[in-house]
Amino acid sequence: MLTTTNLRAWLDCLHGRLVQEKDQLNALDTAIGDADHGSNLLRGFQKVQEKLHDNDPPDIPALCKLVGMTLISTVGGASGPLYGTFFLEVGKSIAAGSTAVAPESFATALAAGLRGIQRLGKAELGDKTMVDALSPAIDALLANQSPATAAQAARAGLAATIPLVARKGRASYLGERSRGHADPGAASAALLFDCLATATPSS
Amino acid sequence: MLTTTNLRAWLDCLHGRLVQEKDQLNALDTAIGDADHGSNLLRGFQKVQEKLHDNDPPDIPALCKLVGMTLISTVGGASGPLYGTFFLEVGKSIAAGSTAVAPESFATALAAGLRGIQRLGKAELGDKTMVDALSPAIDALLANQSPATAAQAARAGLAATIPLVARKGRASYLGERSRGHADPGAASAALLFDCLATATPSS
Amino acid sequence: MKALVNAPENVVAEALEGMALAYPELLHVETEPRFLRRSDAPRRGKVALVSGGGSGHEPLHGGFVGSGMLDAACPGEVFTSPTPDQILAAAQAVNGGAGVLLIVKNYTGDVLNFQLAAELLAAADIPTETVLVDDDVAVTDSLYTAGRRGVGATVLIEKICGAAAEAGKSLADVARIGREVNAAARSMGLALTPCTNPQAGQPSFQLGEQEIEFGIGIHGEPGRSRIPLAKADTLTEMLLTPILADLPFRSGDTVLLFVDGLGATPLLELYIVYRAATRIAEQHGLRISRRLVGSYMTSLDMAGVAITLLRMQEDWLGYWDAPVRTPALSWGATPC
Amino acid sequence: MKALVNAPENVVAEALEGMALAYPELLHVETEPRFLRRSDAPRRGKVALVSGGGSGHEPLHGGFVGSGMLDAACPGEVFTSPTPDQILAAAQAVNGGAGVLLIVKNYTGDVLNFQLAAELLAAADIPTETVLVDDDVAVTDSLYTAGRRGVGATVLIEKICGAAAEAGKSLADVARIGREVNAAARSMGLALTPCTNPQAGQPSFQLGEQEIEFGIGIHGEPGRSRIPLAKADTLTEMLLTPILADLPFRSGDTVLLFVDGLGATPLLELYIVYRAATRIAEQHGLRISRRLVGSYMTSLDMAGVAITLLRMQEDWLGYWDAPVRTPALSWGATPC
Ligand SMILES: Nc1ncnc2c1ncn2[C@@H]1O[C@H](COP(=O)(O)OP(=O)(O)O)[C@@H](O)[C@H]1O
Ligand SMILES: Nc1ncnc2c1ncn2[C@@H]1O[C@H](COP(=O)(O)OP(=O)(O)O)[C@@H](O)[C@H]1O
Ligand SMILES: [Mg+2]
Ligand SMILES: [Mg+2]
Ligand SMILES: [Mg+2]
Ligand SMILES: [Mg+2]
Repeated sequence: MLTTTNLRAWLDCLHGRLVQEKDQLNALDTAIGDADHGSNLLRGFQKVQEKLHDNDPPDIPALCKLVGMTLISTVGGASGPLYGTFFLEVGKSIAAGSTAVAPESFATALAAGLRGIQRLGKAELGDKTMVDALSPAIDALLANQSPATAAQAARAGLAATIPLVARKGRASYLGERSRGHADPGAASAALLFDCLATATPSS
Repeated sequence: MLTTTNLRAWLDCLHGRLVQEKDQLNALDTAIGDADHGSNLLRGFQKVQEKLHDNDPPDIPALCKLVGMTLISTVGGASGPLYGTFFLEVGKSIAAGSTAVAPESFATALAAGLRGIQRLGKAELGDKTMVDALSPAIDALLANQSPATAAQAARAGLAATIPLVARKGRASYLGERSRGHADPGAASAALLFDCLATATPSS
Repeated sequence: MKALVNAPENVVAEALEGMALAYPELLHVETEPRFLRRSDAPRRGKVALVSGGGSGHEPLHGGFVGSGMLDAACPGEVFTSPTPDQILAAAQAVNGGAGVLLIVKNYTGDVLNFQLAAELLAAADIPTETVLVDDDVAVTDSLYTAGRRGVGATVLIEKICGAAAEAGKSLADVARIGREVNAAARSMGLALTPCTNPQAGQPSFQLGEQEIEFGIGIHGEPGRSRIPLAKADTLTEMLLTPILADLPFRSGDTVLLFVDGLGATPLLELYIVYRAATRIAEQHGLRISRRLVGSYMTSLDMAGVAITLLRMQEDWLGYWDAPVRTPALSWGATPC
Repeated sequence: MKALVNAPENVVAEALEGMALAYPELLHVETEPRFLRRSDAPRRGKVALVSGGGSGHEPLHGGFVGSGMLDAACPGEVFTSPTPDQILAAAQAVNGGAGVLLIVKNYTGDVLNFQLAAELLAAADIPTETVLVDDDVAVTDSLYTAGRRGVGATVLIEKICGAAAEAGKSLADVARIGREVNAAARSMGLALTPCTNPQAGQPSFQLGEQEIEFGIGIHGEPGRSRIPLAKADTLTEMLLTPILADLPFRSGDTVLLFVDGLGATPLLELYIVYRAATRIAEQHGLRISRRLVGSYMTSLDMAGVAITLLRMQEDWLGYWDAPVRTPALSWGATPC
């Protein structure tokens, strides 16, 4: 079972990793974008921490909604609405009042989150976006694999973005010149699953 | 005797040397000024060449006037009016109609030119300006020494500007920081006497 | 990275405070959420114009807030689009009952955030239209990409739509004019130097002493290609060639020529490029009836230039000439 | 050195051609000798304002030619003062019978060339007055030096004297006002980067990543000292301290605060400096009643900032607010 406490640990981990890896994400975004992806996400998840300091959402859907709304209203850029929508949709897929969910339900909820991202951003697998890391990781969870395995799948997805030509987002302006660089959004998505593995009980 | 032909040779030499040493004069002016002294003088003496291609001043005063007027109307900066006035005053000191002058009269005329520079620019010896090279060179000629000796005196005057703090012109803004650099105007004045030595018969 | 800043994370907040102090009569700066608005907004019965985008492009957009142009601007962090709540709050604050036009540059971040804001505005029953700006011919337009970027045309659309709104045009009309201007405008830019986002602290790319980035955007992203430095006339021609090829500019067309500095470009150089551009335009039989030369849509400290050519329509001339009073564009009856 | 130029020796000529093409209604460019003039000059009975100086400081001075400001400007080569024949021809072309005011920045080259021109004007029986601008507190003023440089106050004098002339003041009065404004203004600047005179092709000095030149002029000459980079607030205070110390600014004084970019400074940074400057000025009890923020007197591609503080007099407020229509400054009844 995944509890509200696990999810808060997930968010704590993510915040910590973003503090550490902000510059690295910015550097990835410098190569094929505008050098702000790390700063954007840190600003958002920092605000999430502040909100959670003052608020104690009663259940998982409320927690996810708080995260989603906070990201949308503080991140900006492409990643703000995308990750924000992700958390909003995850929250909507979990029954109101739940303070714990089974891993399978959580995997289903994450899949709904990914659909939200794709509805909004119209990216397909292989377009060199966060979708390329999120999608294989969520597939792993849907196939009942462990969060650690999902995290590995996300890393593999991230690595697979390197040879691709970007077709969505700012990197797409570079055309062929976007080849040879990892996608920053895929890198932050990999962090998301690293932290999910850290924060959830190894079943 | 110094003839109109000698003076034209003087101007030809000066033009040639400025073509070669423009960048060097600009570099001196970069250190303690605004990097244009070489370009300024070359623009002026280039124009003098063009004017002399189309005009043949009948005598030395007319030649000097043409040079002075041309420098004033094409050089700009501090050096344009100063060198321009120099040539105007030299011309005024030589009797109309002269196509040759004795070395002593020419020295006296150059001294009048220097007085013109000092009247306009108010620089004294030791202020780290062109005066520091012009003055000892003209003194040498007044003392009946050869143009080659005068050129050496100008070079010595130029070298003597290096340790000085500038008190006139743009370099004076630097205060103590102007020490340790040769004055660009003194460097161009040294060229003037190098060429005088080249262009006049060694008596 | 050398810049006149205090803490990188406070750059936008402090600059906005500075703007509020510098233009007390013209505009107000709101901080929670962050937007700038005309001091006399809302204007009853006038369509309200709201734009916004990442900061670092000054004077765009905040410098175009004022009578005859934008009613509000929403600045995001440096090179980061604003958030929906900023846009919502700005639109609500300046809506004068005639609806709100959102002017959005075509970058995924801007598009998504303005889209979410538009949904919130619809939920709040505020009539809203969006003009999407995508004039940059450096980018291949395709169904399978993010499409062309919005660049210089943005300034022209904000001026022309601003005047149309001031003249009492309806929301539908102002939006239509904005889309027509966008469709008639093409742009292309190049960079001599990278820029440095103060939050990243590193130049956005490295360029040799004889290299330039060609087909550059306005966020420090590398351009389409790296080419050797060339004479201003040659580079101007290289910028104008794809622009002229992309839209059927025809001999006899009346155009507005906009030469834009990217932030660190001396005005002296912009005039040299402007001169070259007029010659090329005239060789193509174009009649330059209006012009804009200066640094209006910048990329922080990037040196470089972008050219926008707008095929003018008769009624746009009047909108262009109409009075405007903003920090960055200001004139009475005719522009100077 | 990377710049958008063709041949270094043609920079000024081509930029002037560009300006003429960009502002056909506002100004004319004459080439032999070289000067810019208001297209409607000479104005009968109005004192004519003529200024000039080296090029590379754009928009100064050519960008201030137009109604309400200069009647003519004489651009020299880059960083080289114009020649007397340019100044003479310009003054003769715009003299409307009420005499000519020469506005001269205190640099030896400018002083000497304008002085020779003034002698020629006197010989031509044109009543002439000269205002010498020397507001730069970075330079020690002494009988034994060239004295203080003319910097930011130049722009303010050109605007205020321009309005006074437009209001029909006599030559003596306009000159007096100009001298009073100069006496009430103090400036100081710093550079984050050198600039490159296209004719020299090399940066004017070398600066490390954490160094700045303090007390800089506008010709790329090194400043008074080299100091470590610091926060914008600290640097602003370092600029304002000698300014405030030099003139007896008193609590309650009404001032105009001018924050000037040196050519490559992002507007974002200028607003941050403006914010810091207002705080310091207010701590000293000064009331900022007018302001100017932007790049108005530049040094080619130099990054940096200069601050000018002018202790305002009651009647100067009206002259400052008076309509102006030039390429670089343009407003109707009140500035924006
Ligand atoms: N249409 C899209 N669909 C999914 N992800 C996208 C899309 N566009 C961009 N992204 C992701 O967003 C990342 C960039 O985020 P960020 O740098 O924060 O925003 P911006 O590009 O606006 O600066 C990209 O690396 C990519 O993974
Ligand atoms: N008041 C003065 N009297 C004599 N010479 C001067 C004076 N001011 C400047 N100079 C000379 O002029 C030289 C600079 O000339 P130049 O670079 O052409 O003019 P600018 O300083 O206007 O750029 C200086 O090196 C100095 O020798
Ligand atoms: Mg980014
Ligand atoms: Mg010089
Ligand atoms: Mg961004
Ligand atoms: Mg000079």
